[in-house]
Amino acid sequence: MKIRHHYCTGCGHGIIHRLLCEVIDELEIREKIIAIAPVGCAVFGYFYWNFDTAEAAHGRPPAVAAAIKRILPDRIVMTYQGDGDLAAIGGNEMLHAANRGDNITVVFVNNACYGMTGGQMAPTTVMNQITTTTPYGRNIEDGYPIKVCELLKELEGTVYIERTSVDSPANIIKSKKALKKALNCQIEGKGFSLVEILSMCPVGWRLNPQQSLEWVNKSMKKQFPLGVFKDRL
Amino acid sequence: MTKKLLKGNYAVVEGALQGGIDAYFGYPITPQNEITEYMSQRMRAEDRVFLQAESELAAINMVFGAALTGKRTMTTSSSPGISLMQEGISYLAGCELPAVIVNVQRGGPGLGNIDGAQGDYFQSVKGGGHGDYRLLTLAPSSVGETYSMCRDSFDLAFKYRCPVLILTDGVIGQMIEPAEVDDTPLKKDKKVKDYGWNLTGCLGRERRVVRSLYMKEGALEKLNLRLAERYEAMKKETDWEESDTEDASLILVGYGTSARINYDAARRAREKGMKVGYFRPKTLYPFPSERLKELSGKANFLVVEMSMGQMVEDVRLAVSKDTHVEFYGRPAGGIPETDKILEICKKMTA
Amino acid sequence: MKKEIIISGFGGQGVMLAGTLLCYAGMRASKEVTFFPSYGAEMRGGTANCKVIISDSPIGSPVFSEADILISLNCPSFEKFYPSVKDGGIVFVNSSLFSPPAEERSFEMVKIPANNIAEECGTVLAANIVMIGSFAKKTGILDPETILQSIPEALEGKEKLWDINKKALSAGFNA
Amino acid sequence: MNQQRKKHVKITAEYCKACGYCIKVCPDNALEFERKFNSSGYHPVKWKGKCRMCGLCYTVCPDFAVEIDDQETS
Repeated sequence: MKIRHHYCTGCGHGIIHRLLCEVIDELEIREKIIAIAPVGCAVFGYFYWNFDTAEAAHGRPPAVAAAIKRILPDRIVMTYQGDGDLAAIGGNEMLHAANRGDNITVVFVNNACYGMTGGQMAPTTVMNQITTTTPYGRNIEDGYPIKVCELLKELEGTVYIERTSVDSPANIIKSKKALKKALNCQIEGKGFSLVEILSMCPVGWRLNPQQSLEWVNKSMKKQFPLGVFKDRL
Repeated sequence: MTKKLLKGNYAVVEGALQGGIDAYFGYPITPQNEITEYMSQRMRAEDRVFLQAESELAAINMVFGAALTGKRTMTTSSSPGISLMQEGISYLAGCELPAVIVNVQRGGPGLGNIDGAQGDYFQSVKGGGHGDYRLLTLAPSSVGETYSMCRDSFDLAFKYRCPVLILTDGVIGQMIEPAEVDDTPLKKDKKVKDYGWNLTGCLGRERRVVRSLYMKEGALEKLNLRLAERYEAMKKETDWEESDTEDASLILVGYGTSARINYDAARRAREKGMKVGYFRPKTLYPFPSERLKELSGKANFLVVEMSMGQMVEDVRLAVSKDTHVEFYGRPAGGIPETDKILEICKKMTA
Repeated sequence: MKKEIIISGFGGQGVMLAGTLLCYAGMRASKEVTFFPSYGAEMRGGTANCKVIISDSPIGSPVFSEADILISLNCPSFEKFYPSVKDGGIVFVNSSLFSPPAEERSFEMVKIPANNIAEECGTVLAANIVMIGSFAKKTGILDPETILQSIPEALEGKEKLWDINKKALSAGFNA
Repeated sequence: MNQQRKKHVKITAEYCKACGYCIKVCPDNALEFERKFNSSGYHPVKWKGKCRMCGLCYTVCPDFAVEIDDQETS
């Protein structure tokens, strides 16, 4: 990848983009993948991806992807979504695509806040976390952080669900493996796969990049433990 | 062509199949449930894609996905469901994707009722969703026309790369009457065509991006100008039906079900010796304004709608200044009464 | 000729089938026809009704407020619709289930013990077709032979029911 | 081993946004911020030269700024 991207300093999207592109090349599926970009920071993902991509309305990528996959079952269909897109406004689409067992791959980037709009509370904002709309820290009145992997693993339709992070070289390598496994799950026709990746948003969190790595490790992982939640491969 | 007794909602399905539909997505809502039900049966029998979505929101976005691939796709709903779909319709317009949407109108606002109504005219032809876009809007007034418009709408959608809306209502959807249907066997085209804009995976070509977000200065304006050009070009699709307008001093104007009522009223008025004509727009966007303007020199107009007056505004905009345009309507499931129309005709032709 | 007909009863009495049968027969007789049902919530358990128009010239609205003919399979639907019957119209009532009091209004009332006749034919479910038989005889709008020929169309895929309905039609016609 | 010695860490200073992730993970202390700014106003990271070529800096870089180059170094 030879391009300067628009993401902020220390943002995890760049790492995840690179992992995805590496995996897609290694699996030799670049010419048959159709990706759906979310509304959120990664809406411009297609600036850096050299494969067919479409923007969907906020939250709707799983519905769009489900239709594409049903029409072109031999193509690889992937959505790339943030926590607002997937877990808030698009909660229903995510839930039902997973429940139908649509043979698509969802890359879910969880950075515990709304990055693009300036760091407001996300459904995955952790308890006591300060955001621009939880100035005193998220408390019970704001609701609890939503655990997507834990939720989806219970559904009959899901095949492979894993949560990883990109806060250390070891976890980055694990993330890459997880992405590869998820796309392979689709290639083999097994069914719905999702990889949730805990990612840094230093700007949204009002931390420096170093501190943000620390924060993923200390605060986010407590709320969102890493691991394979479902593997029916 | 064969004459077949057909329900309006079934005509949507048979017409769409004849028009080469590849994928249907929908969510049940009265009074169009027969479409979703019958689609599930016919589409699977014909080896095409059918999926009952989890909501109208999902349905229209599935249509968006199907349209991305360059396939012929459709969703159907009724008023409240169509409101929910407006977001997706705006995205279809912004991404220049072809799709067909059928609105079997019912009473509103809100949950309203399930009776046939015409309260969604503004929503259909003046926007509905956000942004500066138009829908090519067709208004059938019979079961046969529902069939043929659904059949032909896919070609129109692809011709203009825009969503086409078929605006019908509970009365036409639920009624049964003989309709002319094609005898030709259904076309089966499983091939993935390349139109130069659809996404199929970038094998053997440059990758493509379909989007409606344009942040670069002037880029979005360019898109809008391109769309506007297309909406202008659409005007050659303008279509209407008229009878007894030559010598008429009063012309009844209505679309869909209210046009059928006008048809009865105009005939009865003629029997009573009143010089009453009949005019029915078949396309609501583009609207047959020019023809109405021509007619307005000689006649006044009575617009009848199953609403409190929506299309009447377009008629008023179309006609010459000194033309008298009256309105009679009944909203939310009320059926305009022929006697009442005749009463107004009498006053206006006196 | 243009006849506006209401067929009414409660859900399950075959009101819609009776209406579509008239349409098929009307079409077979080269007449213009429309059918408009009540639908939705009313379909399940409540009253059901449909409006049928048979005409020699093109039909405008399939919906009308005054009927020439009412075919009423039960009492509640009779009470609901008889006020909309035109003067000089005809009302068919299922006298197995109810017997309306004499009315001052000037429409003709034809009383048919449809349930009893249908039961004799083999199933009470055919009461609707018995009424159609009576309708054919009384009004002469449609030839009973034409209606008979239309039964397989109206009951497409339900071959088992053809004979019993044909029997019910004849029984209603001859009642 | 000979081949490895030929590799070098190439940093595209213009892409670097100075998050410092690579410096944090480097086991050989082989990276540091430059004093000068790049055109975006960041102090980009510089490779000091000697390291075991583990590639962790490439792994963690979010900005596509680090490459492990196979070309021989002078």
